[in-house]
Amino acid sequence: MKITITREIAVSLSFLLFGAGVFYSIYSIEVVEGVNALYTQVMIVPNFVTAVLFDWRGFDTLGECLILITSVLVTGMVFGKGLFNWDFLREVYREEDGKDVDLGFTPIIKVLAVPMAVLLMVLGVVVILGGHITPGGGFQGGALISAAYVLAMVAFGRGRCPVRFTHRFLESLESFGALLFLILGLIGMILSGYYLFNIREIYGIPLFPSPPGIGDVGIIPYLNIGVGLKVLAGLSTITTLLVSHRIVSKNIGRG
Amino acid sequence: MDLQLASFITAGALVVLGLYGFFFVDNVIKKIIALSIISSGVNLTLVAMGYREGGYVPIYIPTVEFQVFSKHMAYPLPQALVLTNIVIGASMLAVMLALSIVFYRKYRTLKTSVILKED
Amino acid sequence: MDYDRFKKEMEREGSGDSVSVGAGLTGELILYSFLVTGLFLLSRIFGKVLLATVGILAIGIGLHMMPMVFRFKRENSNHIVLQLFWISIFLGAISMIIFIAGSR
Amino acid sequence: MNLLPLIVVIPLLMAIVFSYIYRSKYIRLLTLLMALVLLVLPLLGLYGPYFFGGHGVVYIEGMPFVSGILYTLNPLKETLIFTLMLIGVLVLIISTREERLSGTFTALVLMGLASVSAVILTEDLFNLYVFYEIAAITQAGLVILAGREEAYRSAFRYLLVGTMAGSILLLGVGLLLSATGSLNIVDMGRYLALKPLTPTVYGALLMLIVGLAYGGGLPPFHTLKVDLYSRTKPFVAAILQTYSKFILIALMLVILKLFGGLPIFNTTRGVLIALSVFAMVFGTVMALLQDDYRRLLAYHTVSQGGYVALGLALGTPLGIVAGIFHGINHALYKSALFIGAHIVEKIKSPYMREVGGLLLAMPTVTFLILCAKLASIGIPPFNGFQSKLLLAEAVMSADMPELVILMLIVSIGTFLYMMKAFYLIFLKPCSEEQLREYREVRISKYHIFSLGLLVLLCIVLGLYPDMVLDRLLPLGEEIAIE
Repeated sequence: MKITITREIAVSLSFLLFGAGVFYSIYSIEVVEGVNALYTQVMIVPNFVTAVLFDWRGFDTLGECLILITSVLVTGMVFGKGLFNWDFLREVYREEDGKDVDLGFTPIIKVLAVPMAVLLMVLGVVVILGGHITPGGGFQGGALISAAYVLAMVAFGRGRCPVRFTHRFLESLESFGALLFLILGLIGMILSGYYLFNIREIYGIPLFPSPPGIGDVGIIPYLNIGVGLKVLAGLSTITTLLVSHRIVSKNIGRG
Repeated sequence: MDLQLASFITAGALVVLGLYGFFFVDNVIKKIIALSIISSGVNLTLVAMGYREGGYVPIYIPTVEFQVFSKHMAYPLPQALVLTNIVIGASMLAVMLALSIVFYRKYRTLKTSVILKED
Repeated sequence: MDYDRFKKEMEREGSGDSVSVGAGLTGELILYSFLVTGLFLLSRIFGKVLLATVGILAIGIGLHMMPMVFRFKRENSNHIVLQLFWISIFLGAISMIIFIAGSR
Repeated sequence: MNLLPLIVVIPLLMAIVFSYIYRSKYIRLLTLLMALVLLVLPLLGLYGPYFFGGHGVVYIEGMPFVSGILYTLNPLKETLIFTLMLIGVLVLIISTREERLSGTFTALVLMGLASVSAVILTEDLFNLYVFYEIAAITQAGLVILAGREEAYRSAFRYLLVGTMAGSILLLGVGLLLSATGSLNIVDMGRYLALKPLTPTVYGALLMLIVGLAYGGGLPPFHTLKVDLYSRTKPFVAAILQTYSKFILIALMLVILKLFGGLPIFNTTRGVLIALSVFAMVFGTVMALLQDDYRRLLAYHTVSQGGYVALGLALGTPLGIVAGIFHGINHALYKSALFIGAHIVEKIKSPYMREVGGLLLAMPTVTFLILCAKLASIGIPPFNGFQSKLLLAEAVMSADMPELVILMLIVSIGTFLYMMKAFYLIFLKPCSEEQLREYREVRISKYHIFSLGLLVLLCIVLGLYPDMVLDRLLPLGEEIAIE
């Protein structure tokens, strides 16, 4: 495909115009406080971002959980999960014998990777569980844990990885995380009539044991745990899919 | 210079640079990187919107009085939006990377004009 | 625009029977009438002599470029370079229109 | 209790379950059961607003703001969701006759249904963006399911451009958030009408138009959409085109609500009308040149999308109603046509020259497809006629008679290529041998049932258009621009 010089000029001009438009409109932003005034004055949990994320805009967070699930599903499908037709994939993965190339890294990295991975995982759990009090939350913690898993996998290769999650286990974990979120929303609906209602207490018993003086936490920690499980499983599954041939061979019915 | 204005300028520059990379670079991986740069620019725009002069991090610590805190805290809403958008960006990225792996195995090249040719 | 030349072009594309040629000719006519009607509309809304002149020029160029359908088909291909080209032109055009209209 | 969110939540829940058990033996049975459940969903909600998490309206400095996420249900949205779910049900039913059906297909269809109904229902711009992205990724996934190289390629194209357009859309949402301090569409519209416009708002408008053109398949993004529709299995294309039509309608309504009363709207209207006219003409001209039946239908979808967008872009009450009505009609007859194309592809091939004489092999299906074709052209007893007439009226009353002429010309083009396809596939004489070959292929009852139901709906809506129009008209007057 040859592009003539006239076209080059036209495309550059229009890019300049659009770029200038984008830049100008971002440059001239003047922030209006609006509904932010409410979000800064009402305290639900000490971490205000978490409060916006799970209380006021909980449904957005649900949508974003679902997009990760869809993405994992579609990534799996790109590598042959449940397709109508496998001709193209069989053609592409023709010469493969279905084995992963697991070289691993030098001993220095291997020695360092394990304690680092363990530390990261512990930190991730802390970040998830304290997401409503301290900086952090489900995404950040989940991303940390899956980073630990990826680190171990990269250092040792997929076969000899000390941290072993099977594919099926990750899938279950992910579905469980998202289902937890959806069902907590449904419980809120049954109790109050509003989907994803932040139930503070049932019969006077607070839902999550928390130290006094940090407000009514409600279901936010559970939502955090659900999101954390889903993110850790989702990101790990995606990485596994991207590095592994064996899953493809299994999917397309070979080995 | 005002910190917020500087952030907006950086964000605008990131978006425009990303658009340049997306339209003019003929390499799938570089195009995907450009897309993620656009996404970062958008995220930076959002975060910079929540900026307040001399503000606090939006996590309440009882050592400050709540009235003072709430008057000076950075706006939490844009930050929440950014968290959501990061995951959306990551999901799109994952699918596109998977597709480019498959096409690389088929064509042994990353040129967009070869992979996504007319058919 | 004579039928024979059109048929020859169609045959080169691999579909030269009478049904396809008829369809192709209709496409050509639709494109041309789109040009004409669009110019009518624009000149009525903006009401400028200049625009009318430019419009007649455009129709003339269109007549000269006939058959337009084949060029049109090439531009509508799904080659990524062409797609990105037209998307970029689209972005530039609407940003120009909106920002110019906004600055008035 | 108002069960409105269940319209979105139940498909999402079941999508997760289906993607988990995708290799189960009972997938076909479960899919059929799920289809039945889907039919009930549109009846669950009550009219009026629904506040998520119980966060209602708050007053800040005397201005009302919705603090959480707001869904509203009104007769218009209910009709749209009912159509969407109906087509989803039919597609799910047909899919059970496919070999190698797995839970991934059902999961993706459900995810798409949920996300598009969320896009229709929501009054919150960021929530709309999130579900818009889910819809984009779902559509790419549904195309990948076909598993051929072209399918992979068109999904890749769609995602590459889609990520760009999605980011641009989000930037627009962010700019509007900064300019108005809210994410609720009604609040934003109110604020924008009060304050003078800044370059930020113009930028936001520009970016929303980009998002609209991508989501709805207007030029220059139409080539991407055409690839999507023509590279997948035709019955999947039926649900794909419904998704993009309804996203188009939803985003158009958002633009009307946000910018309708502003001085900039005149220019916006010009841009949108130009885009929709381009879609109409480009779709028709390209469809005339196609040999592949699926591609022909795909381009037809683009040109009818232009009609829908034209009606909505006018901004008059009649225009909005006509546009939405045409969108609903289009979803119905176009799904019928795609299902017909699926049957044709199953019997012989999607290339029109290789088929011929199918009339003798399956007269019923031929008759039904002919009806759907007539509806798509706009012949009186069918619904296409009613909505096209209404559109022409709306365009006339908006003082643009040239566009009516153009619409007529485009309709003639539509007639020509639809009849060309009908002749080549069904009427062209064929050999005895070929006929025997056709007769060997069994057409499932499910296919004929879905086709028949859709055609029946087309006739009913054509005879009694007031059934839908009565529900749309009050809303049209509410949204319309002076």
